[in-house]
Amino acid sequence: MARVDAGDGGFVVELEQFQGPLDLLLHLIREQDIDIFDIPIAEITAQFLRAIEGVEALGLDRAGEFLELAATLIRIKVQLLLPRRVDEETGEWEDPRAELVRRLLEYEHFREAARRLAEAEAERARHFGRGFVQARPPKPVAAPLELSWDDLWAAIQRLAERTRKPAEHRVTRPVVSIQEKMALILEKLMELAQVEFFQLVRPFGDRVHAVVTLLAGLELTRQRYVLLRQREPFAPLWLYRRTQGERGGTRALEAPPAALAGGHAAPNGKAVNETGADR
Amino acid sequence: MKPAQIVEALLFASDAPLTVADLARADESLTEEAVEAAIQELRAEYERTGRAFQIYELAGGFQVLTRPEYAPYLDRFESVPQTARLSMSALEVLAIIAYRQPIGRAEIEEIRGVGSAGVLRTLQERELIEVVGRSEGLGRPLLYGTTARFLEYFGFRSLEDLPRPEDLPVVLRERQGPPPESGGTEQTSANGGGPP
Amino acid sequence: MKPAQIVEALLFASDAPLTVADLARADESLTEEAVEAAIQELRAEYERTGRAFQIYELAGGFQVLTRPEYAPYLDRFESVPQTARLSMSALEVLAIIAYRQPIGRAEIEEIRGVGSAGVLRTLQERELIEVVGRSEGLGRPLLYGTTARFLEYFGFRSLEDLPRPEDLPVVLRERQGPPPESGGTEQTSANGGGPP
Repeated sequence: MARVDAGDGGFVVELEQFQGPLDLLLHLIREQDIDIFDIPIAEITAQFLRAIEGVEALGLDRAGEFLELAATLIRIKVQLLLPRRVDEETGEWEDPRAELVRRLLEYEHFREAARRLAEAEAERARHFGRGFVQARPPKPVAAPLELSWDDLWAAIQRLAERTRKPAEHRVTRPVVSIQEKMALILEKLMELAQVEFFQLVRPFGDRVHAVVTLLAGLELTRQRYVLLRQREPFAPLWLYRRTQGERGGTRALEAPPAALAGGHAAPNGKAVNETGADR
Repeated sequence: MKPAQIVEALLFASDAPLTVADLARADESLTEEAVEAAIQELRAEYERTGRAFQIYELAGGFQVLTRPEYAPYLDRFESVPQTARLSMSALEVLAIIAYRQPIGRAEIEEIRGVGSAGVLRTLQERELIEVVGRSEGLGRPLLYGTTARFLEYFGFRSLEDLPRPEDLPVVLRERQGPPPESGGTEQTSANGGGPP
Repeated sequence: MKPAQIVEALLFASDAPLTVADLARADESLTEEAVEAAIQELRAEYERTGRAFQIYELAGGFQVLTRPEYAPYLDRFESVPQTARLSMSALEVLAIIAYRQPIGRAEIEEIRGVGSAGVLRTLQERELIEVVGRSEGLGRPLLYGTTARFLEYFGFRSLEDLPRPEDLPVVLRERQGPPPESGGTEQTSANGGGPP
């Protein structure tokens, strides 16, 4: 499962072999000798999304982690399509990729440290201590106990931390699949010609739902069932129904005036970008 | 690698006494005769170089042990008080029992999400907890409570002295009404509460 | 009885590293200097007589272990205890804790991009990490650090023996101000830092 033959890239990844989304992303970058300080986000995002197809099979918690990074990549991709913002003080371009690069390098640092530890572990495992040390009959008396209330209190706190978490997960993270969200979007668009993204997510009020709904929207865009439009980053994201006839073409039904140009800058100067159609 | 060196490494690291046949399995080149010769060679060498250990033949086979004349040093070494500490798991179970006593194993394991039988035994050996009764529930499981020794350790006069701060975790707060899981945890024997 | 013989007897009777101070407690005649000299003497003797074991410095103490070249013979013996290797996730979490200790769970998860509660628990059970305090931050989360057992397990004398950060891939300084996306990257230390 989760095996990908990238038609263009020509490499294959097994999702299970990765420690998490950063590990996978780093693999895609390093495998292709990509300059980490100049990541071609559109290309890498497409590869990443292909690699995590079938991610649900990993179970919900792990799937959510991969989907979260997918959402981050998509957001960076969108930001890169906008006119460059320049920092007023330094006069430098604020690269939307900077934080991701910092995280990747930090993760790579520790991943390498972990590999060095594995080497040390293997080397140490070649030394054996005394297996059997009963030189004389063992002493029946146990060592006196050292115990303080602080110790016990630390245990109580740890218990509290541990017993609290799983309950939250159980309540707030029901199983979500992309298919389910695709159905939800199409159902909404039977009634309405357009729907705002957060109306689809709000009833669930959870980050995993948001990410999966976004991915479902992207998938439907790719299949030309819907159009996904956003005026600018952080502006409301709208999904538009496409009619049967239009599915052959590219024009959206009832697209807002600003989006009609179809380009990345509208006549009024406001940025408009189209998300989706990754391939 | 000489046969004597291989035999030495094995005797040193093994968890149990090894027979000549066991030792000969370590390498294709080793025969039982070679192993016996190696043991004799090592014994003579340990004797000659004044090693503090020797190879002894016991019922189960051969074993490296410290020579008896060093026992006083080892005793002395061990008699210097070294204190033992409870593991994090043991502390957790102790905390649960202290606040929720009388309580059965199943309930403790439910709270912690892991098996706790070994830890309960350790705490009983340390005389920090004891069986205080049996539940009325299915199988009449044992119920645990803390001991007088437990109170001594922490300098409490009675369980009333246990701190009950605001941030005491929910799982350690006393239950209102019947417990959610088993039927009833009524005790048969004396109270699990205060020290006897 | 020569000091070297007493020290040898103690090292052979222990299955964990002993510090110089531990060893010196065995007899009034032993000073820490005498113990150190004895260890050097024994090491040279083991070398010269081709013993299959040697005295290694681990976690601030000394322990007799077999030499690595005998591992192939020992690996096939069931009576020689072997420990299960750590998973890559466990090694990642350990590496982060080793270099950034004391560190809380949220920060570890931020660096790895994945949940790490289960791994932390495993590492605590194997006594490779322990709770060393609490952060001043919101909810006063627990902070973790490595144990002496960690050093022993990896064959390190101290945290100084960890791979030097300069030999690992570079870490950028953290950007100023809040990150553009989640805002969840609250980090206290800026770079990979060395072991404390």
